[in-house]
Amino acid sequence: MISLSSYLIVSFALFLCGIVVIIARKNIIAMLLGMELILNAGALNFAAYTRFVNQNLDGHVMSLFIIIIAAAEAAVGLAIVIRFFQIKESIHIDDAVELQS
Amino acid sequence: MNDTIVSYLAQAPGYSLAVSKISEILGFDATGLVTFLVFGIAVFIVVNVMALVGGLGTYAERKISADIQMRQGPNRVGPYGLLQFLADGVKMITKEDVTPRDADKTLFFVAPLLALVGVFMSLAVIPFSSGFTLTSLNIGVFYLLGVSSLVGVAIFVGGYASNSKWSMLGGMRGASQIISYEVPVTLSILAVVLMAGGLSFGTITEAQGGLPHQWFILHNPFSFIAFFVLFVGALAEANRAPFDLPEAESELVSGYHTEFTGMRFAFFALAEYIEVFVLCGVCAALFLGGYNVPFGLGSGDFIIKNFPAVHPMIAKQIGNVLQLKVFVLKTLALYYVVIWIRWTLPRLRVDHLMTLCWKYMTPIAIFNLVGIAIWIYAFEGKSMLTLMASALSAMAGSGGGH
Amino acid sequence: MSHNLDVYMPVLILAAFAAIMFVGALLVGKLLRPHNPTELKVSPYECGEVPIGTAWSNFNIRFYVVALIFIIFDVEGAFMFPVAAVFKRFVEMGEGGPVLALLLLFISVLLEGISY
Amino acid sequence: MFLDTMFLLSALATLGGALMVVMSKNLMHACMYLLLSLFGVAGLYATLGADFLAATQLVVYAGGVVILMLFAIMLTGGVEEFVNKFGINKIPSMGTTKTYTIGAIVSLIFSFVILKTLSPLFKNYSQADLPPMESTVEDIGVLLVTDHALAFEISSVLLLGALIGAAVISRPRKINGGSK
Repeated sequence: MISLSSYLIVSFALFLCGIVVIIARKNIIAMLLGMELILNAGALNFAAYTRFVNQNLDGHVMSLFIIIIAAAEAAVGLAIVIRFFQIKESIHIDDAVELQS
Repeated sequence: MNDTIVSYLAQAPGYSLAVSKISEILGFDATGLVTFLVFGIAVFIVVNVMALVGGLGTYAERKISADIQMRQGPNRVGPYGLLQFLADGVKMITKEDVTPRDADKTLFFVAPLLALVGVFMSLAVIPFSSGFTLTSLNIGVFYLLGVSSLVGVAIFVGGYASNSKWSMLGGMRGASQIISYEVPVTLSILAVVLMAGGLSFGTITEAQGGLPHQWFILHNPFSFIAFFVLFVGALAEANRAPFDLPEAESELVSGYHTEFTGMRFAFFALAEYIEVFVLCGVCAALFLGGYNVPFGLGSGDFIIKNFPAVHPMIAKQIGNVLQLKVFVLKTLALYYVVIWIRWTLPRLRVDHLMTLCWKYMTPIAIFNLVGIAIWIYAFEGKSMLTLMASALSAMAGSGGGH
Repeated sequence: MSHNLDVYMPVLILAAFAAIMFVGALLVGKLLRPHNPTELKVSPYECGEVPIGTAWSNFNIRFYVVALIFIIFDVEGAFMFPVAAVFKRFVEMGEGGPVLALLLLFISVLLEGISY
Repeated sequence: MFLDTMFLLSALATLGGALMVVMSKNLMHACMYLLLSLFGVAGLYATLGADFLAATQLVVYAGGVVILMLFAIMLTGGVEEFVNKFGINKIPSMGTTKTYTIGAIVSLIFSFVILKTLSPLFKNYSQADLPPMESTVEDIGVLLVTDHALAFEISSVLLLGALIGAAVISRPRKINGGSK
């Protein structure tokens, strides 16, 4: 009953949720939450393909790297948000417009 | 690998028979159902014993502190006040459940639940004996690290949800303390994994032996230090004195659970006491030989060899019970030390706490890790005492030759 | 193969048990305990003083830096666990040297971070 | 049997958490739902036989990222000025109807595109002859020090860079040019 497609559907829905969060939210931290969802969807796909298509574990290693990159991204991203907040006293994305010069 | 209590029971001849009987009666394959039931019963037993241990922990704490301070301690309820924790429980459950006006209601509900779930989930991998382990996941230690970090989230959320300044400060401090002490703990556990060559508690315990010289604590000089790093880190993770800053009653009233009343507070306290037990158990399993019983008593070999009349299955059971006893004994000894430390040492200051963690314990832990890696590489995983013994025998041999 | 998955069953059962226990105790307690909140009782405890403002305010940035270092170490730990698990095997095969070098390189990079 | 149950529970947790991250008006609650969702993903990994990935997910996300998020929320929230009043129920910056509409449209487009291009994939592989699940920790460890050794080392450099970079960015700069 459970096949590759069920995992793909779950991962796809996760990805869509992440997209909606990133687009709909105007709060930088909330957008970072959405980013985490998207990265998770990607890592889940790697693991699912590893299980159902070929059983070598390179996919797992790839997922591991994705998780690590997500953690690093969250660390740096949140640091930027905090720095931004110290300067502008706001974490609204529209206030960050001037970052793109 | 991946031993569970079900796979242990399945070795018994009656198990598959019973399963097939039940399948016949119910008319479908009952393997899954029986597995579920066995797990359910085992979980029920473990949780109740743990709740009892938690309750007795509060009692022991008071009694030992009273002993250290030359007082009487609780002595009214039951013999020697043994039933004090039941009285406390009844008191807790009949207390009014106050939710502060400005609190975040949802998170106020979620926080103790998270703490409880995190601690209970960590119970799943505690190796009580070679047979009675709920599940010996092959990622055991790592899983434990992940699940126990839920408690940090719970403490933070608890502090946040109360919307009280004391709670917030306590929660903030508690979370940062737990996460910073998780670093030396992780590194020390990594050292153990290096020595054992596996992540599951089963592998780690089997890599040690029953007698103290086979334990990892005496494996080499670095692991001796690593044990103390792990123990101190565990103390800090469980918010025990001298690291109980998040709930320093002289500074922060009661820390993150200032605003929690009645059962919610009781669950926080229960989670804390069970966590202390879990961490002591982890220390015992990783460094003190876990459930290993000396002289082959644990696996039943000794009994089988010397008393052939005893059925091997029964001998195995006796061995298992002995293992259980040894494990619990080690854990409780550590538990006693924890309580003893609490009533002996004063509390640290918050900046000292962070300095201790980042400037001393983490470098020491990294140093240990490197040392153990080099040790294993140089001596091919032999322990210090084995090397000494072989050196001694070599010397004796050369001395005899002269 | 579902048999192999059974090892996760106790985890789920324990989590469910914790939730049931918590909710159950709260529900049972609801029947037993008094409930009469007053204005004073539900205000946050500040030693009898009337609280000023909310507690959800700015905090020291140092907490964040601690969390930051922690997460980096956590991730490195996650990376080193599988390597540590196979290290002994490599040593027994007589190929411990390169792995040890890799591990030491990894740890030295980590040490740079902490010394920073 | 149990595989199905576990998959359903995990998928439910994942998708429910993700949906609530989308819907929730409170950043703190959104973070908690994210935690639920990540736990669900860990469960999915477990059903896929990727036990080490599941544990890593727990350790890195439940322990690390979520706490980091919570800290960041606490550090940026609570200033009672214009838009950023977090923790209080009305948070203007959490998105308006307009942005949600745009998000919905974009997600619809995305789903059409992806379903169109990937629909053959959804049918193919069935769970006919899957090997039993094995412990992946050792194999991942071997892979990390053999095939992926370079990536292993580079990732440590990446993490070092992230650590130093983030520490520099978020360092309090009250004293100008202070060494530490």
